Amino acid sequence: MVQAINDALRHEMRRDDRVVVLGEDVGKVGGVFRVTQGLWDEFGDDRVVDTPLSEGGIVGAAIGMALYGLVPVPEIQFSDFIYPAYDQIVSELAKLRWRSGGEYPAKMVVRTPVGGGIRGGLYHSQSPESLFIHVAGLKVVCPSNPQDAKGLLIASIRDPDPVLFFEPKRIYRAAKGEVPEGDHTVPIGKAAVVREGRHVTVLAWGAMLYEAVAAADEAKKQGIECEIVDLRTLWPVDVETLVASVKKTGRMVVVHEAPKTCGFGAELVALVNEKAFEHLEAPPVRVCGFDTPFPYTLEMDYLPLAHRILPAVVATAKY
Amino acid sequence: MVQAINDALRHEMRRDDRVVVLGEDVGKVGGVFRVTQGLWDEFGDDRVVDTPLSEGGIVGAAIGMALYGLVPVPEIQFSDFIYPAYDQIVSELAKLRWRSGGEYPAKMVVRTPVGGGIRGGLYHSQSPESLFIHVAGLKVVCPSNPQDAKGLLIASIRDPDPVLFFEPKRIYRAAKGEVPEGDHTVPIGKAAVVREGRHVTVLAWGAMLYEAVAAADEAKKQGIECEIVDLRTLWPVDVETLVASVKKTGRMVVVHEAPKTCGFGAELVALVNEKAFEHLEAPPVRVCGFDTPFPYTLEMDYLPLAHRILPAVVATAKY
Amino acid sequence: MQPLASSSPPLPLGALRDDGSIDPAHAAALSDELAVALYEHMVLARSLDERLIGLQRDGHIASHASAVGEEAAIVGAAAAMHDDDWVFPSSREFAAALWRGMPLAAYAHHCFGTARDAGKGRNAPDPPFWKAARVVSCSPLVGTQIPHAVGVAWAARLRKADVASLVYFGEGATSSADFHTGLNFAGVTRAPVVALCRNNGWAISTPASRQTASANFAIKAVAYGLRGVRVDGADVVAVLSVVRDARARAAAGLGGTLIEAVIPGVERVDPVARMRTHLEARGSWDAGREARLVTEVRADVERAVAEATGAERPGRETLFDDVYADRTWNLKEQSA
Amino acid sequence: MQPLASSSPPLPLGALRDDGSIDPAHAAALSDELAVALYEHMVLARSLDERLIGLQRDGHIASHASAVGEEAAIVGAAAAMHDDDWVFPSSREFAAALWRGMPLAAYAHHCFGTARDAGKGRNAPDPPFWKAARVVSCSPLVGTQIPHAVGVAWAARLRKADVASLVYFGEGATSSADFHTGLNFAGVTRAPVVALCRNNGWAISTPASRQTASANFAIKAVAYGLRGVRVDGADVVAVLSVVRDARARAAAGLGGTLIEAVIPGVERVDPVARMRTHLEARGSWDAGREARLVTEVRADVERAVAEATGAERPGRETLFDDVYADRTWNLKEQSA
Ligand SMILES: Cc1ncc(C[n+]2csc(CCOP(=O)(O)OP(=O)(O)O)c2C)c(N)n1
Ligand SMILES: Cc1ncc(C[n+]2csc(CCOP(=O)(O)OP(=O)(O)O)c2C)c(N)n1
Ligand SMILES: [Mg+2]
Ligand SMILES: [Mg+2]
Repeated sequence: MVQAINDALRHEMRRDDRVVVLGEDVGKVGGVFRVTQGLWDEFGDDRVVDTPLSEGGIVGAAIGMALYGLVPVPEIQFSDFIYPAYDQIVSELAKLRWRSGGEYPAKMVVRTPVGGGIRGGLYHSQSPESLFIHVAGLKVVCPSNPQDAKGLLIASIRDPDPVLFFEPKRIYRAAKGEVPEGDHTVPIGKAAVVREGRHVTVLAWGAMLYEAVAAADEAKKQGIECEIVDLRTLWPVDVETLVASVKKTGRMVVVHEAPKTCGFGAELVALVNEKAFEHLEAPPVRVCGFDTPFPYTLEMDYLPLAHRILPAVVATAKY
Repeated sequence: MVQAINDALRHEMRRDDRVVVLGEDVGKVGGVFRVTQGLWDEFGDDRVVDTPLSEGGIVGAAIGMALYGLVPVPEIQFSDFIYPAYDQIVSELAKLRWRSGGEYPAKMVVRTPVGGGIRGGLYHSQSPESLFIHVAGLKVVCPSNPQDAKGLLIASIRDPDPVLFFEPKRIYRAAKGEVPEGDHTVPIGKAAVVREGRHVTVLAWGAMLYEAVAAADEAKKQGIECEIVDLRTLWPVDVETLVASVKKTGRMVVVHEAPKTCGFGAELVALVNEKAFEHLEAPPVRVCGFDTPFPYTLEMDYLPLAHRILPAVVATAKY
Repeated sequence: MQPLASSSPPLPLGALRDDGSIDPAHAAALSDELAVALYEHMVLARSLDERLIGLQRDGHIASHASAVGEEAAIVGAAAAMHDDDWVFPSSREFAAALWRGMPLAAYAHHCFGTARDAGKGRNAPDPPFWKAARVVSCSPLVGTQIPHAVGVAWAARLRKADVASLVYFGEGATSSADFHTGLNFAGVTRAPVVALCRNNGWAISTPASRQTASANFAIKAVAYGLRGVRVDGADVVAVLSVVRDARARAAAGLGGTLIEAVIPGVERVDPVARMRTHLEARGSWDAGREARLVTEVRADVERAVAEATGAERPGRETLFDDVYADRTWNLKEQSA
Repeated sequence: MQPLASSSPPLPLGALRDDGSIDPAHAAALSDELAVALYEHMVLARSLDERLIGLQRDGHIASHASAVGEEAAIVGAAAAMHDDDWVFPSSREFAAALWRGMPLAAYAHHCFGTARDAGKGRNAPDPPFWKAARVVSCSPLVGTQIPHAVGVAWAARLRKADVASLVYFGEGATSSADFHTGLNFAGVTRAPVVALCRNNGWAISTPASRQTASANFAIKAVAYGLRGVRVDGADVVAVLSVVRDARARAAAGLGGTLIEAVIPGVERVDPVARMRTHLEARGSWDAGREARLVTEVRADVERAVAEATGAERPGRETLFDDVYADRTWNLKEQSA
């Protein structure tokens, strides 16, 4: 997936010289995960910029660049470090188009690695997506495979609105797959039904998609057919696809790494209530991170892995 | 309500000399809403401190004070200005007890005016509660009347955990009622059933409680009896009371000022699904702020006032 | 406590002398025409300000960030910038927007939040914005606009355009995180930015002495490798001169400047009266012109206020526009 | 570009001379015993560090923030503080915790995240904390601990206790919002804080020259009305002396100090070897003692590592403790 994201950045930077990459250590070394590797060599100091150590400054300055007409793609080194930029993102970036009556949109794509699974502990593992989905004016994307990563990133860069692009770091290298060469976009706002099934809809994204698939494989052995939806875009979520699926199955399980309470899963449950209440044959279930900080040693107990998803799927199917 | 909060602060500051108030303009002038008026005169410069203009600094320094053993009660002048302190609140304050294995808890109460209704526009009207409820380690309180304001604030100051205390500024002066003198606490984590009813449970808090009541009065004329629950503590929410109510009525409407998507209403709907699914006779409905920033001129169109709650209640009751 | 760095003179620079003459070091580029224009604009700003204070007191507008006594700092700086430059106001700089061409009526529509406001009535009054003149939409959040101004200037530098940015803020804003991160980025990128700190001595009720323990505000430039300058903020000619100089240095690639405009307060020095004294000393002004100006300005202000007072409110459906470039499905549902 | 403020000497202060002797200005309070203890502790830190680098490389621990070459700055500063003082580490200061009495094994349990770790295995390695010695639990987030240290010191001052705090951070942290807000609060409150900036020239791959355009890091003190001092960060005696001085001034109500400890890097100057040269010149050290120390330290490190390697993991149910003082209903449900 690292390569696919790198491809997408390079492709867009070649196509459009307004696209600039900035962040901590994104230059010569190519970022701590090497996602921007080689870009500095090709595009130089003016378009691939190592910044001072301030996430607020990175996003704040990028807003200015965007106002001027550039298309900044700032990187936040880990999404756990996005909070110093939270004010600039929610108070400024998200609201600029609206408060200026459409006259001062600030378009950028904030890329940041998300999620657990690399033994990072409290501060290198978080999944803060719902903290941005709640804020009107932002789009939020999270790919689960290299092809989508490339296509969604290119689409995000071309989209007129600010996009938060969460990259599931657990599968940065693990997720493999063919990536189309050259121009390739995946539309923002469209989920993918990665497996059809009759009994339970399972909603997931990013690294947890693979856990959902693993759980579904097990469930299948018990005769339970899961329909797995990879949301891909978290906001605006593809409500049609997910509602259609729940209408078909009557049952839903949503999986995410972030803590359960006020996580995006709650919104998905509420949406399904609003749009498919009569079709629900079982209570929607959330399989999530616990309502605790993210642990170091007990990381694999914390994550909603297949072994936790499976019983939820089975119970929901049998309800 | 301003007076009740002032009472509570004064009471606790007299009782416990570790309690200190700090923030922008909280001293001699007593804050922009005069909530801390007179405290500086009574307790002096060392316990009622005007700080430099930095919310991050206020909370960050207060964390240090709390580590030392004081009980800081920082004020954030408007909750719209809490984002510069977001990193200190979510990354530090909320996680200190946990990450230190219980050895370094940092106890404080962050007070801040919340909500719309004073013609404040985008940046003097927001309701960011769900952005804190999602973060494990914080308690979140929002009173709807002077008596609760006093009792909950005293309880918050004595509670061992960090509390975000949201004060609905629209009713700072409007909300009246007897306030017990002297020591008076209202337990954290307990909702109040402010009106019993058979047909629909209406969940609300803060300033919107009055809108819920007004809508319920109208609904009554149509023969619909609402059970109104004032949550008072948003987190940990009084799940027993609200689930018991929904089990009784089979129907629920939740009202809040914050934008609908990923607001606390979503969590409440999801919780009720988990705990009272079989009792639900109608889809839970959310009557909320829109998924836009908070407007100036159209403020009263934005807020989920009684005229928007009423049709939701009626439709839910008749479902 | 701290000795001053030599780049930051302890006493603010001034240009206007008590007798109305100008220190020759600053006189060079001030034509009669510009001198009169600066004065007229300050009179307009004052008149409008007083009217808005009244409208706010009577509840016709929700709030107003008065700039009485600060007109010289605001107008002088605005006048020093070029047409292609960008201006980032904090809350008190409506006069800068007007100087750059925002019509009076447009500002009135903004204050009243009418349908004809450029911001579609979404913002509480102040600061206004005016796209045609690159006066940017800023929030009332203290300090957040500083990195934006730096980002614009940086982008201009990367694009090799002769464009600078001017950002205004109060001395309270120097305590904000964004002041620090913004100016630190400015130092590192050598972005052509002029950061104008209006030190009026107060942040609401908090005195400058509780805002920071630094010797003054200009000296904070040292922390970012920027130039720091103190100027008399009630002296429009000095501000004009200092900002022009800062802009020229920035454009020449010499980096940004943090300017502390020290505002004595209108009870101590009225910057408008002071400039009138200068115009009189210069022979460009007399009682007749003054009378005409005052009448004209009042009439202009009343016309603008009248226009906005009666104007239509934005329609409810406008709420849902501009959250995104296109309405998302949830906004379509909610707008129904 | 900026001239230096006079409080911040352009060249870092040093105490140890090339011949192993000490500049008499700094020699006064360094007993033989303390000199040896400092050296022994640096040797321990180095040895442990190298072991942890290996453990990290082999995947036994998830990460390790090495302090090789920075021992003098870390240990010297820790040694200058009093027992009642508080210490806030950034990522590289395990040696400060050990100096203050954290047992080696406790640190090993921390790195391995065992059930016997004071943090119950919740944190990735570094920084460790040790409550008994007021070494505080800090996150690896760059800069966030600075206002905490200021808050502790401020509280102590309000309580009229003779307690100061020492906060460590790298030069990269000076760009953070918390550096600014923290030190600005320190200036205003005259909190007795010693802010020790280890300038090792790099923040990951970013050189100090891209971190800021200021002349140096100590000079940033000027922006906060604090004293700024540069010291040779490979000279444990100089660091000790400067931090002691800063602590004394802070305790006397003279306010905080920002100290820039300039780290040349171990390839240029090895602070451990340098101190050994001093001990030898002083006549307090010889080959025999060196050999014994090395053997002893290795054995201690191995014992600690062995103890932690085999230790139990924390039980799953411990996850749900300490989120709050008491488990809330949702945590009770989730722990079931
Ligand atoms: C982040 C933030 N915190 C608090 C406020 C509330 N507030 C509005 S103006 C003000 C004082 C600003 O003082 P200063 O920067 O000196 O500007 P001045 O008003 O003197 O022009 C404060 C605290 C705000 N708008 N934004
Ligand atoms: C807020 C935040 N942003 C980014 C990081 C990632 N990060 C970890 S260490 C580091 C560099 C720190 O440099 P410096 O402050 O000089 O300390 P040093 O590592 O040199 O000791 C960065 C960017 C972080 N931990 N926290
Ligand atoms: Mg001011
Ligand atoms: Mg460094």
